[in-house]
Amino acid sequence: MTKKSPATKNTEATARDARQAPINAKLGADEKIQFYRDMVRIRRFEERCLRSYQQGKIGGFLHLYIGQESVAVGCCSVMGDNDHLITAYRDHGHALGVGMGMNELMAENFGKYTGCSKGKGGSMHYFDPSRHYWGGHGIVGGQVPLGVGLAYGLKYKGIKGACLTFMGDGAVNQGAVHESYNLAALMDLPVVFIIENNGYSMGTSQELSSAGASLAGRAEGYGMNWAIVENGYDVYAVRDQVSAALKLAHDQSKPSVLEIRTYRYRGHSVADPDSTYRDKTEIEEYKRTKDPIIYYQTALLAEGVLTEDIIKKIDESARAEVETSAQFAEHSPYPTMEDVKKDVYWEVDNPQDKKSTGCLFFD
Amino acid sequence: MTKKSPATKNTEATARDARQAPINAKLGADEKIQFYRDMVRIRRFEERCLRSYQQGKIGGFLHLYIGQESVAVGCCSVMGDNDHLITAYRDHGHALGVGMGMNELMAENFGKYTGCSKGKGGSMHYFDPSRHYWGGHGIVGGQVPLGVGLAYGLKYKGIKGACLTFMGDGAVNQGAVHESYNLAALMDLPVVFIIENNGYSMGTSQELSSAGASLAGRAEGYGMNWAIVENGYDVYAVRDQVSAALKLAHDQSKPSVLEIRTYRYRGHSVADPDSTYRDKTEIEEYKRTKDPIIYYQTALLAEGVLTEDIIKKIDESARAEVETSAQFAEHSPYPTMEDVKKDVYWEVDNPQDKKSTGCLFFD
Amino acid sequence: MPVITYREALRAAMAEELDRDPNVVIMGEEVGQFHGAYKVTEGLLAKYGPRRIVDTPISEAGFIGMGIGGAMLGLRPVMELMFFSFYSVAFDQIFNNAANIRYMSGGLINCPIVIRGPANGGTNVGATHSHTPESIAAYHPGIKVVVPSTPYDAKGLLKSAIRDNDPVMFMENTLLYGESGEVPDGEYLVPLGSAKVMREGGDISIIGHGRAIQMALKSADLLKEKHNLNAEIIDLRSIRPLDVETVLASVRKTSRVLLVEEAKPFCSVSAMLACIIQEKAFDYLDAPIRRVTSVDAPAIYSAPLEKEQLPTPQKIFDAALAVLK
Amino acid sequence: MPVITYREALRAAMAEELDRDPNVVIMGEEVGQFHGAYKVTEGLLAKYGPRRIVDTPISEAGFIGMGIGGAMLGLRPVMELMFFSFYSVAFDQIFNNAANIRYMSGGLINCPIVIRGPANGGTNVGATHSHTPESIAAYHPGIKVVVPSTPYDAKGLLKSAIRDNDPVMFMENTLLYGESGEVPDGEYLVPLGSAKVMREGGDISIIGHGRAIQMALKSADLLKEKHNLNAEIIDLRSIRPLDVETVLASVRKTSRVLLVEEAKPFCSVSAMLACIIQEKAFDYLDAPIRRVTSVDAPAIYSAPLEKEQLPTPQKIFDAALAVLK
Ligand SMILES: Cc1ncc(C[n+]2csc(CCOP(=O)(O)OP(=O)(O)O)c2C)c(N)n1
Ligand SMILES: Cc1ncc(C[n+]2csc(CCOP(=O)(O)OP(=O)(O)O)c2C)c(N)n1
Ligand SMILES: [Mg+2]
Ligand SMILES: [Mg+2]
Repeated sequence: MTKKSPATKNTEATARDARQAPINAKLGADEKIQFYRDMVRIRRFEERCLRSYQQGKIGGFLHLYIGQESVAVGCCSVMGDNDHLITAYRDHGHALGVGMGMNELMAENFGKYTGCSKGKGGSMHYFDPSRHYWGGHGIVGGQVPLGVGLAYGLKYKGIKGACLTFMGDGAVNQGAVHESYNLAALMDLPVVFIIENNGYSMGTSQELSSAGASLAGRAEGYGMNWAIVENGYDVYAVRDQVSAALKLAHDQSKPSVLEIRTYRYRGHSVADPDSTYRDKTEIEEYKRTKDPIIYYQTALLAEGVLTEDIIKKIDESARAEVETSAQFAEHSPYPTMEDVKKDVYWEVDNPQDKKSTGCLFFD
Repeated sequence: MTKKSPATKNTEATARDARQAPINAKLGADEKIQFYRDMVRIRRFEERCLRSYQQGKIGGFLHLYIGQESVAVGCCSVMGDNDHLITAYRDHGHALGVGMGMNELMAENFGKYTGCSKGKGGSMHYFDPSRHYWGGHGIVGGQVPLGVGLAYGLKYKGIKGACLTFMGDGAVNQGAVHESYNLAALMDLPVVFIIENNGYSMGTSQELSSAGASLAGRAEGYGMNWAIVENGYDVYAVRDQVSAALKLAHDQSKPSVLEIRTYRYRGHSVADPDSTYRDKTEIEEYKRTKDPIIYYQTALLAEGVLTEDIIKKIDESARAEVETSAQFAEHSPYPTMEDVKKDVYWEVDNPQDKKSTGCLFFD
Repeated sequence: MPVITYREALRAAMAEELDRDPNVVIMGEEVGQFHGAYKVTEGLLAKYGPRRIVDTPISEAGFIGMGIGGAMLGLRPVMELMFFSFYSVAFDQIFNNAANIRYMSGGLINCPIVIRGPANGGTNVGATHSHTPESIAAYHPGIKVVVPSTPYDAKGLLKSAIRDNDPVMFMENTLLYGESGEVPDGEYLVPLGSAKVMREGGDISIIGHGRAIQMALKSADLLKEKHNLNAEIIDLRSIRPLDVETVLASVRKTSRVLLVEEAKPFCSVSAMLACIIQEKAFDYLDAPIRRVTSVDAPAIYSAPLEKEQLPTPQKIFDAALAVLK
Repeated sequence: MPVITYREALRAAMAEELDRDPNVVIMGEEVGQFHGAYKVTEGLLAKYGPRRIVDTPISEAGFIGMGIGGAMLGLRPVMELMFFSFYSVAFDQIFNNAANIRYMSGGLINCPIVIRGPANGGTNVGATHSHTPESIAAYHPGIKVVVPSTPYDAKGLLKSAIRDNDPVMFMENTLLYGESGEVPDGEYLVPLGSAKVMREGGDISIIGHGRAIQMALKSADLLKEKHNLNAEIIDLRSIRPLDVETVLASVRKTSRVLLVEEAKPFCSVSAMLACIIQEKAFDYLDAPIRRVTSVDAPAIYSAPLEKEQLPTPQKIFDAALAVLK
């Protein structure tokens, strides 16, 4: 019996300066600033959500994305017209990344009828199929087969697109993920599995939840390509690797696994204590050296793309946008009791096309 | 993004003559003959089951093990006093391997009260905890977490034993298997996952069901040791590798995955047609060159351990034993309607220790 | 009218819908090359090719979830569970994703998927393979549950299910696959949610679904023969939507009710029916509603016992007499 | 008597049983280092160490199955599902393995496992996290289902469940974790299968379980206050075994029945109770049995609506009056 050497990580691509990668080299200043703006918007949105939560305007779970902004923005920025996205419950960043509006997102968190899901899904369950955004899913790992299905659907319909299927570092240990890997590899489906490895699943570190040398490396057991983006705080690096994975999906209809190393600053959800499993200094150190916004800001300042003035304007406008969304949410109506029974069955919502008879609801 | 080279198979151990392996070198003639006898007994038992099925004495599913005898016998022969075993529905070989009697097995298949499970489990659900035999399980992959739990229990109790946890080549794609791998590796549990790779899951070949270079190789993603027994028809080879895996479990409390290449001669279950997915010549070729009984017989004849006379006697006595078991089953009583509601709750079966009140059964 | 088997009726429904709608795909373990474990999909691969008829590995959570994802994008996957019992490993995908995706998205998404397969006991395969989870599936708002008991209904209901824009659990019966019945050649649909009066009668309403209805019809013969009693037999055909009106109309007529089904008794469909009937037709009832279900234990393997564990014509006959006493 | 919370009562039960029996282990996601998502297991890791208090990865099928395997070998695992809703991914392990292993082995094996966690709505976490699957669990013979509604019962029932030799689903409620009540210091057990008359009354029986009982008690106050009506409130405490006798005794006394529960209405526990009551106490009933359940839709996220989707004292009050009309 042989013990194979631990899977070696692929650092080749990430080692070179991602800014020089073709996908980034061709960027104009406006686009670069847009990525910066998008990250700032996510950050400010999240901070405002936290405040609303503390004010009792938002309840239940609130899983903040602060610290991970470069991942969502980097990934979404390379999505083409036919690409799709699905993720877990830490879904605010991706929603803003695909262009959903803050109003509908904040209103959703408030449980208002003007929310993207009419206040029925909440923070964990954002949806916007028109933007190819398929949720927002609360059951850990449960969205992954759906992502494979979206990729399947694209391929079936002959559309040259792919589905970015996000999961956390804790999610990789769910059975559904393994089944999805095998299906995608077996059927050559255009899916990019993206593991947002922020080091922890709730209070459990990666090493306490996952055996093996790396999370992405498990792809090898299915003959899938894989890579690790060590510096997931660098939006350029994320773009570089994700676009390569998308190309593989588009051109060869091949799935792959991308592990993006990142970090969350807040507790698992805002109500969680954050003291049992990591040191405050760990957080401070990350913030200081790898904060995705500061890192990118510094880079863009050096590139001469950003100026202090633009930075200030972006921040101000993000704050204003966020504030508007909170007002919008605040002044929006709740769903009504009649709404509770809507959106359960398509048929009931579309009585003109109703085919079935009999009783669909009970009491 | 790097595509890693396909996992290389470990053929080192299997390449050398397994007969010389310490575990085999020390065997006496009696023991060697016993393995032969056990394989023959399984074969004859299975053939008799088939006949009983055709006579309408056995119904439902009957998954024959013919062709795979070297696996169960090889594995069971190296189990120590504290080792345990759990398998799927193709479970006759393992049951005989751990020493369960033909009478109780045949009676179980007939649905008789004298069966090992009182006629309640049937062919797929044999049990004998006294022999550390934990089933016989019908849901593909479902037994694998239980095997991990048995290993966990052994470790918890400080018993130096392991659990051989069998599954088929189709089962590896179930989520429960992946979760089990991770748990076992993470917690250093003494379990040996044994994939009996007979090339097909029902009518689906390995290549149509499983992505990746090898089934066992997936273990690597969890940092587990693994190996492939290419010549699973050779009981010596099976013993050699399984005992190494057991040693790892016993001495270091480490799990491992062993893929044993084998072949089934009959359809998936006896009622299945066997014509849509493989060629008769494939079966004939295997029988001719790799039949585990003939292969071992030839080896033992060459070793001078077996003689034609002994072979004949073994066969006769196996046939007699099988016949007796069929008679036993035939003349045993069925369970009664009262039995239907027994063995549902421990408490109901042990009224002297019953603690709960209220109604447990309904109508 | 042509006489075909329940199996052929299902196959014809799939073939017609495959012809009609390019978004229909058939998916599951062994549905293609192997022709289906119970041969329901036999010949479809040859006719429609591997793009439409898709063999999957043994990964129910994975491939059912994949079907749901495809359905979200507009496909109409018809997923075979080799045994409906195997829903146990895909439970989360079915009852969190398929059932809730429309609701949680505020109506932005719908999920036109059919999950079909045999859900019955009586085939000597033991507890793990003999689940009858109509009640469990129908518990979940967002899900529809259909149980055909004749070839005619099998075809008409499956076609309706495939065209339905909501997720439909379509529960068949291995013991009915070989049963024959009249099925018209041309296209027809049986709407979900309409029960069928299989036999009219004024003395007692015997209501149920699935193969238990075949048992009930036999017991009705016995009741007529031995006691000149006329039982009205109602096949629900669909559990959700449920044809409460047809049920209540019969109850108002007969005032005596016996419910039959193959499932276990606790919180089963017949329990729900009893609850509805006593609430909506309280004043019409002349006697307690009784039930014949499976004997409350995991499905036993032993063939003769398993037969007795399930509803039988004799048990239904006896229970009917008890209701009428 | 000391007053402690429901959460503390659960913790005390576990601690006492950990002390008493070396085969008891606590297992689940975040139960150790993180002190449990809802802090039920807080402090246990420090006291009992990682051999007895085991953190698991997010692999419910895997670790629940592991617990079942351990139980087969004689351990008494107490498994936490962070939300009981996550049973959906472990469904097969629970309802095929834990439920059936004794039966399929002809009684050779038993499975003394407890699976516990909160099973309730009302916490603003949406449909996927708000399942109340008492009926689904209890449908399965081989399984026991317990639902404590007070700190006293939480402790006494959990201790009984841990000592029970059969698999017990122990369904808690996050909204009750912080509720306080009197709990004696010393050891006591509440047997599974005994309902509790929470309040005596002769006008109507209001029967249910879980947090709905707290709502019912409030509605009883209203009934008394506004109409001088005396409702008898019965907390089932245990769904399987079910204390049918206590239920029927109350029904025979009041002749009017209202059933309450947090689950959805279709094939739920109250449906089963209605079925049993109409059968066994038909002649005592003066009016149809009615129910108050959750509104029949997936759990809505929006907080004010979710509150109204669940049973409320007002709804129970109104329904009681309807029964009494
Ligand atoms: C099946 C299931 N089990 C457990 C949970 C509870 N839970 C929610 S998030 C989470 C941690 C997931 O961590 P990870 O995948 O790393 O994602 P992150 O929160 O770090 O983004 C857990 C245990 C759940 N929602 N679903
Ligand atoms: C969850 C589940 N899905 C499907 C089946 C039906 N089924 C039984 S055996 C089998 C093939 C398994 O093949 P493999 O694991 O290779 O074992 P083998 O039969 O070759 O021993 C299938 C699909 C099942 N029993 N359980
Ligand atoms: Mg994480
Ligand atoms: Mg196989």
